Amino acid sequence: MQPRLDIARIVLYVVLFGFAVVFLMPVYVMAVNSFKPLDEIRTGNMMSLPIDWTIAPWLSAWSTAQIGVQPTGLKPFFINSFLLVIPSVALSTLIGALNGYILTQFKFRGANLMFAAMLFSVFIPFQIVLIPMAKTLGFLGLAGTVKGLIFVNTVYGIGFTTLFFRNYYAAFPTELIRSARMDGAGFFGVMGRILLPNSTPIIVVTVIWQFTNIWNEFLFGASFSDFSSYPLTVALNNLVNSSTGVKEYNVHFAGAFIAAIPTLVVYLVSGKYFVRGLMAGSVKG
Amino acid sequence: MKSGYLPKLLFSPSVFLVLVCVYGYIMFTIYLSFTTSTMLPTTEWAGTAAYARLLGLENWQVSLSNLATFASLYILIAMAMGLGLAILIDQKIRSESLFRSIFLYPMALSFIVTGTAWKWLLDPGVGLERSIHLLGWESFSFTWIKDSEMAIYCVVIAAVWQTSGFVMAMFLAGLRGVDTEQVNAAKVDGAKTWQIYLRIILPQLGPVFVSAFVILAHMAIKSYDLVIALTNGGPGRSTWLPSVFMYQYTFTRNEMAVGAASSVLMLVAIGAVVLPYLFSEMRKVKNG
Amino acid sequence: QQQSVEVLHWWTSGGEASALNVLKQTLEKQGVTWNDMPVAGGGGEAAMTAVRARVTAGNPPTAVQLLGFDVQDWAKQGVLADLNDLAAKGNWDKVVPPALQKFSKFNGKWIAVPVNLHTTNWIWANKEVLAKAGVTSEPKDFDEFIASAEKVQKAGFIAIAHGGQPWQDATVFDSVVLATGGVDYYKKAFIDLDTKTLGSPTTLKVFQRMSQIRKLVDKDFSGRDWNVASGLVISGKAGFQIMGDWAKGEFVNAKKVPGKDFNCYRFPGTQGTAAFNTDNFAMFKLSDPAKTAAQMKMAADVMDPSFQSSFNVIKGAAPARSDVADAAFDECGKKAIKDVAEASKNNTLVGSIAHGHAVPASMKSAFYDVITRHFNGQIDDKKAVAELVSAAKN
Amino acid sequence: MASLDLVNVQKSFGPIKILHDISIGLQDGEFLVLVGPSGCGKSTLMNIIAGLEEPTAGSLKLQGRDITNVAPAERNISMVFQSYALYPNMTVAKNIEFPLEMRKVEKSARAERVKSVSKLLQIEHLLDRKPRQLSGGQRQRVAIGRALAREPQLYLFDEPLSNLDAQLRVDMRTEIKKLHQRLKATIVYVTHDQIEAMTLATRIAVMKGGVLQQLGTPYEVYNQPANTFVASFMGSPRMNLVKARVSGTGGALSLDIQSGQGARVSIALPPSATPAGLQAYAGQEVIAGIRAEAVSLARDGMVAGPTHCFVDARVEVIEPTGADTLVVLNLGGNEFTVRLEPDAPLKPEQNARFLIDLSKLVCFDAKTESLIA
Amino acid sequence: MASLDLVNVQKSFGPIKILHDISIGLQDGEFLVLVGPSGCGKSTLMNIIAGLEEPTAGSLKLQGRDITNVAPAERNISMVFQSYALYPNMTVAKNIEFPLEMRKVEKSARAERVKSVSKLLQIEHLLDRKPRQLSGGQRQRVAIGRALAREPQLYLFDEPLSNLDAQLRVDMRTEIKKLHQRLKATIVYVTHDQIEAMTLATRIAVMKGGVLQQLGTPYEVYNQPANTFVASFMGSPRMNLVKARVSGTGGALSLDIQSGQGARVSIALPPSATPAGLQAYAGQEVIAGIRAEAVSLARDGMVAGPTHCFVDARVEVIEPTGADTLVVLNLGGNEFTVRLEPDAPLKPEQNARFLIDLSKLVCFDAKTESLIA
Ligand SMILES: Nc1ncnc2c1ncn2[C@@H]1O[C@H](COP(=O)(O)OP(=O)(O)OP(=O)(O)O)[C@@H](O)[C@H]1O
Ligand SMILES: Nc1ncnc2c1ncn2[C@@H]1O[C@H](COP(=O)(O)OP(=O)(O)OP(=O)(O)O)[C@@H](O)[C@H]1O
Ligand SMILES: [Mg+2]
Ligand SMILES: [Mg+2]
Repeated sequence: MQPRLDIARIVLYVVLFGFAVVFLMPVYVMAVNSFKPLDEIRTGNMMSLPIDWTIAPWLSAWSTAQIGVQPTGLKPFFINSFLLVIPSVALSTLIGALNGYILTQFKFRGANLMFAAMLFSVFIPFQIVLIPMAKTLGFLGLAGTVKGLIFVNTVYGIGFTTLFFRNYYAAFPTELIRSARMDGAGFFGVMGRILLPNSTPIIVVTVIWQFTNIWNEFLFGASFSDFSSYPLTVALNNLVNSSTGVKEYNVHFAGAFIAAIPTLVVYLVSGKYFVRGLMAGSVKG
Repeated sequence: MKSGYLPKLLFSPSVFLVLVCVYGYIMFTIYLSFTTSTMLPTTEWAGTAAYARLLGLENWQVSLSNLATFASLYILIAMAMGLGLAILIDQKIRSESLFRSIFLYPMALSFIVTGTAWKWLLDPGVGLERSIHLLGWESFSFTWIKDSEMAIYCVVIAAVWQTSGFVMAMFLAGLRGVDTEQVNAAKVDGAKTWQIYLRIILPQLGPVFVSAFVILAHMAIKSYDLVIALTNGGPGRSTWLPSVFMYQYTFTRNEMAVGAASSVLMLVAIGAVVLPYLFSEMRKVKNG
Repeated sequence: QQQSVEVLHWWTSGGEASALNVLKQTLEKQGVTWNDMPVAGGGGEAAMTAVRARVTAGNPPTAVQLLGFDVQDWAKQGVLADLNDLAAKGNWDKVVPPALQKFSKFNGKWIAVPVNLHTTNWIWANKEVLAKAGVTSEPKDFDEFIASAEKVQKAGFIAIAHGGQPWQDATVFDSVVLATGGVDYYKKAFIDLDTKTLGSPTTLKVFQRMSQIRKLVDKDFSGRDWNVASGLVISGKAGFQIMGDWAKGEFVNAKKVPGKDFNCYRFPGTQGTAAFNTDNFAMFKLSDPAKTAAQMKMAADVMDPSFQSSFNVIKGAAPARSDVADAAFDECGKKAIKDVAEASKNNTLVGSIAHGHAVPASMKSAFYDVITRHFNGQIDDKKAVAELVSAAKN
Repeated sequence: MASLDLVNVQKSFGPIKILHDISIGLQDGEFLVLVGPSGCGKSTLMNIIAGLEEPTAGSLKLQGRDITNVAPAERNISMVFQSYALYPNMTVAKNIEFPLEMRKVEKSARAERVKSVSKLLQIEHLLDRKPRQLSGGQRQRVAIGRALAREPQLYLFDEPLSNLDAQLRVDMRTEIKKLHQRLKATIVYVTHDQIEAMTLATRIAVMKGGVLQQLGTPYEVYNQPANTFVASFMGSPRMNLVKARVSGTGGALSLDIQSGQGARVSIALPPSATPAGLQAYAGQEVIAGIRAEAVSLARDGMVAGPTHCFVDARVEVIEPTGADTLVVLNLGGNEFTVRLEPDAPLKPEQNARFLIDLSKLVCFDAKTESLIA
Repeated sequence: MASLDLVNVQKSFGPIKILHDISIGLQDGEFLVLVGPSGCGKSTLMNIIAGLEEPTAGSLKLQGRDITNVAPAERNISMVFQSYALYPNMTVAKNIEFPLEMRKVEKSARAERVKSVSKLLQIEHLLDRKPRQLSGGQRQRVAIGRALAREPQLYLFDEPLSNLDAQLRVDMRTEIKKLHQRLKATIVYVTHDQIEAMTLATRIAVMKGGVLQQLGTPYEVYNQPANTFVASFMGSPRMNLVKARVSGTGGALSLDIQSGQGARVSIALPPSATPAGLQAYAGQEVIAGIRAEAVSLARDGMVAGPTHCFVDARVEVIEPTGADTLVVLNLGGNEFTVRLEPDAPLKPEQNARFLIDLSKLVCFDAKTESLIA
């Protein structure tokens, strides 16, 4: 039903619009300043539009800004981040879905306790695992490799992904699963054909969460990788956080945008999978 | 359903990893907190010295009381905002995806950089206050970030800005999982839109509330980048949080034992606050 | 086997990196590959975390940029290499100022190589602003400085551009301590941590002076980055900034010429003394002999005078060796080299409190706590003294 | 209670037209039963009346007020959903109470009402359960209870008794009938149960493929079906429809039933049982319809009355249903189902003589398939 | 196909006992219809057979193999769920194909099967839709289609036709019957429809409150109900049960029907229609049961046969259902429903004479309510 436009809806739009403006404010600041020459930032108003538009900061952030000794820009680090993020997100999401399925559909002793343990694990501060994890990675021979980073990010993602899926599946209509089991679907049949295809919203949420977190993860990236496998955040951090040198804010902002592009794309693309009325009509009662 | 060995088998790697990489390491940290470790872990036993030192540190007390303020406000506001936005977005609005993306995008940006933008925005000399002055409202004053009493609220604002979009996404996913037929029934039963949400939809979102709470609580406890980028703990020490404390003492001040002790105390505190709540919620999920 | 070094550092801004690139090229000419491992963030906080992870994993980098006491701390862990053979060959004990050696040697062994020598007791002044405010001459002592600053303030400018971050507060503190108590007091109180000296009226005076400076700072100082503060001076909004010699980069970058657009001078009352900080490349113990060989080449190259010169011209600091010609340096650089040489000779070259060259990191941070809280008006002068004393006792 | 008018209501889902120009006018207090094959659009029509779907065209009036654009909550309608649509988070009691609470009925009055409704529906012992813990029939009763809790202007019931056992179904049917009489409620009711339709309705609307076929009293629909669809849809077993040729003229027509291969059967129509319109069809083909119960087994020595006639037919299949026996005959090559007493002395493959009550005969145009009256 | 044995199956949900000691043995190729009031445990029993719920006690055997602990997927059983349980993410075609795919049936064979099943169920035009785009009856047919796609050892149908219209229902019933005959499939079927139960079953199991009341052929259950519950549950309208006192001795017993206030009615029982066990009840009270169709309107000049008797009664309510007319009589103060021809010449409040077929009479112990045979 296409709702008509009445007072209530006008208010609705005004409120949404207001929030949107507030939400966009910081990014507005970043955007306008990323198009200003450095002098203009130094002397001008940070909220005003550039007088002298330039895309030089963007070009610089992309390909010539100083990340290490070489002026490489952020470009080379994209690949690393993708190599890291895609497997980590896929793995942790899959494990989360699996755990959620097991925890909701199979009752065995200690299951709830284990779930609580996983849940609680999301609260541990990462700095406390840093040293022992470094030892572990060294022991496994994964220190300084992308594989090692994938391992770490997956392990510490399990808590969240399990939480998301378990809570989603807790409300899943049992009849569907029963029916599938009758139809001969085994453990993986039920999961792959019934649960996962009906989990789109929670998969979207989980992927957004994991993607963002791992993409933006810095501590592990800086500690457990070497230059050839540096993820993008470490590069961005190097670009932005140089200690005693000149701060090129315009380049920093442009770099931040560039670094955020994949995440933003994920949001935009995944957004449309929030479909309404997923279950309508599948079961009675 | 009865479980064969397959589910257990598939579940066990996760259990193993969590037990080792979380609880094993927590044990290690507990052990560290009783040693004289400074720069790297040592095995020299020091009893409760680290705890004694920790409890005497004013920085720690400041951090704790800041956390109490920050976490409670942040969780409450972000939850309310997330839910509110999700409900607004759920009204079959035009350009839903645009609004959704606008509310969600702050998650995409790392605080390493957005911190600078926020710092400028909140800075009275260059940001919001000045812009509003330029617009003619001279008496407008917004100097929280420079005020050691109020700076913590700036951290709350920035944190809410960053995560409420994600909370919105979680609620939206939940809202859209509810069977439309039930909503139809409620409409016929005479429920107004807000009543449908309050009585039919939200009660079915119990698990989403748990997820959102865990997410927010975890963010509150782990917020580090945010504070560092926004205020770097200042003015003075007025926006220190335990995460800053732990990091500082463990890695910058080379007092690893104290850092470990603070982690242990934090974990105990989190356990005391979160676990009973989680268990009660989980029971609800199971029975309700 | 290809020789290679892996260098962990946080010099990722344009100037710093191109300075370091000199070293890279030098090494590559000798057939040594350079594996970069930059980790920026704060004063190397993230980098320190990364080093810990690397060392724990049993995979330390060849060389790590370290500051002040961190070198000593790492040396205590027994993970650093012995450079004494090289040092003997290069005569390092002679050419490196003793104050610096204290940080590059442990138990009589060279374990790290100093790259530069920054000093912190500088004032940067916008000539035009000062002229407008009627300040014509360089202030000779603290009170004169305050008077000049007040003039600037009266003229409608920000007197002192400052960024309210703990390390910046402490940087100002360095200068004020030197100006107020002199080198002996500085050493006794802040290096030897003599509690009697720390609790003396001189310290109270230091804090009173800090309060005076606090009044000359604009109200929005808190949280501001140091280079934004520099920007205020550069753009003519403020008269002075108290900051280490790396600030010069900002001025030069904004096409300002030393002596013409801006002035650099020692903090009034500290001429002849200098609070320094120095970056070292600490050399870690490696198991692979090929790597060790490359490591030695790198250490030798760092200590090479021509490298020291070309690096520090770009970096804006003085060379860590006292025998490097100042021909390539600009006016401020020349002054720095001269001042450092003089101070070193007079034994008035002291480690900076603010930059961890006076006391180890944990104590430094405790000092920060007091200085910052005082500067933000959370404790008064007297309380600050008392807290400083109690911090030193722990 | 209220009158309800549907005016040219249409509904399409995308390109598919589900409802074509439905116009129905209901008086205050009428009980309309909607019947039609599965998927013909009954639930869609109910949804439109409830305001849950917007009609693609047309309008609705409740008690004279145009409600086409009124929100469901403001229509004052109760509805039982085919899919129940119980609130999973609420107990049975809460489910029933919910519509009252929404209308701000006082607490004690609500409790009262829940009690009486649940007693009526025999679900008192389930009040504290969640829907998930109920059997199919129990869920359905809760859904009914939720609708009955209020006293709205209009009740909509979408197959409310489909999952109940026969006894309960009769009980519930009676309760709904009583409710209707007591409250003088206007009710729209979808069912697939013929008996429900016949006993409850003041009028029946027969639909097919989104088109209204007939709107009339149960008697009209059963005895004067507007077309062959209605004729065969209403009644079980379905009405026997056979092609026949009208012969004779003037007062005395007769029907010759076409024989595929079987013997040709001719039935003389008594003038009193001949529809006036049939005269025009003399010499043409029509479709003759005779209900299974209009045929009985002729006993020895019986004499045909003025509106009866005898036919001989061969027994093909015998199906005892307990209360009667359904017998499929071969009548002039056509299958012909008749309903006889349970102990009718017949065997498959035997020939027998049957008595047809011609007053129950209806004829349809062979092309348009509409009733010849 | 396979035999199925339930041995002392019990089920409790928490403290509530839902099934009490159910034992049923089915031969290969039997068609068992489960009937019973809503909530009596039929679906629960089906779930246990399917392996979706674990019995609290007891065991199950399929073709002699103990399957109590076998996973549903390995039982080789197909099931139609009362609540449909269609997969919302799959189209109709995919829903039907799913069980085949799970059993690794070849692609072309699957397509074949989907085609034939959907043709059978008249849902060919819906194959590309998602469940949410279907009407109630269409969903139900898809659910049936999914079960029919395979040819398992056992089919379970839980009220599969409840949302279909009468015609379709008859069609589907016939299809299921054919299927049963063709495949010699063993089937367990839950229904509330008496006709379905009577026409489909080889045996009927009547349950009440989780207890099995009778297991027998449709004829037995209808004509020799094990107790008053079965008697009144099966058949619509329900069997008339009246308290009566047995009088007389030896070969000639008679029943005196208690009169509340009405006239006392005495019915002499012919020896051929007297259950042997009734002798023992002489002088005691029993419950007499007579079906509505065992009574007919006496015509003038009729003479009672050897197993018939006449009674006089007052007409209270007349309810025409189209095919017949149900008439409620006052017989000796008891309500008594009889089924007459549609045009029975009766009016409410009149007195009339009726003929009872005593060969259909059954008697129950007044206390235990079980059949006296
Ligand atoms: N999870 C449960 N917890 C408690 N009671 C339950 C649960 N599931 C079912 N019941 C109860 O068990 C009884 C039997 O349920 P079942 O679904 O087997 O009935 P049924 O015979 O199929 O009824 P219907 O004909 O109405 O579908 C019902 O009274 C029901 O309320
Ligand atoms: N969302 C939809 N999109 C497309 N077609 C739909 C949709 N909803 C319903 N239909 C179709 O509209 C037709 C009418 O559906 P409706 O539910 O009104 O049937 P019904 O008469 O209630 O049938 P039943 O007796 O089986 O419940 C059906 O053919 C159905 O497939
Ligand atoms: Mg329908
Ligand atoms: Mg059931």
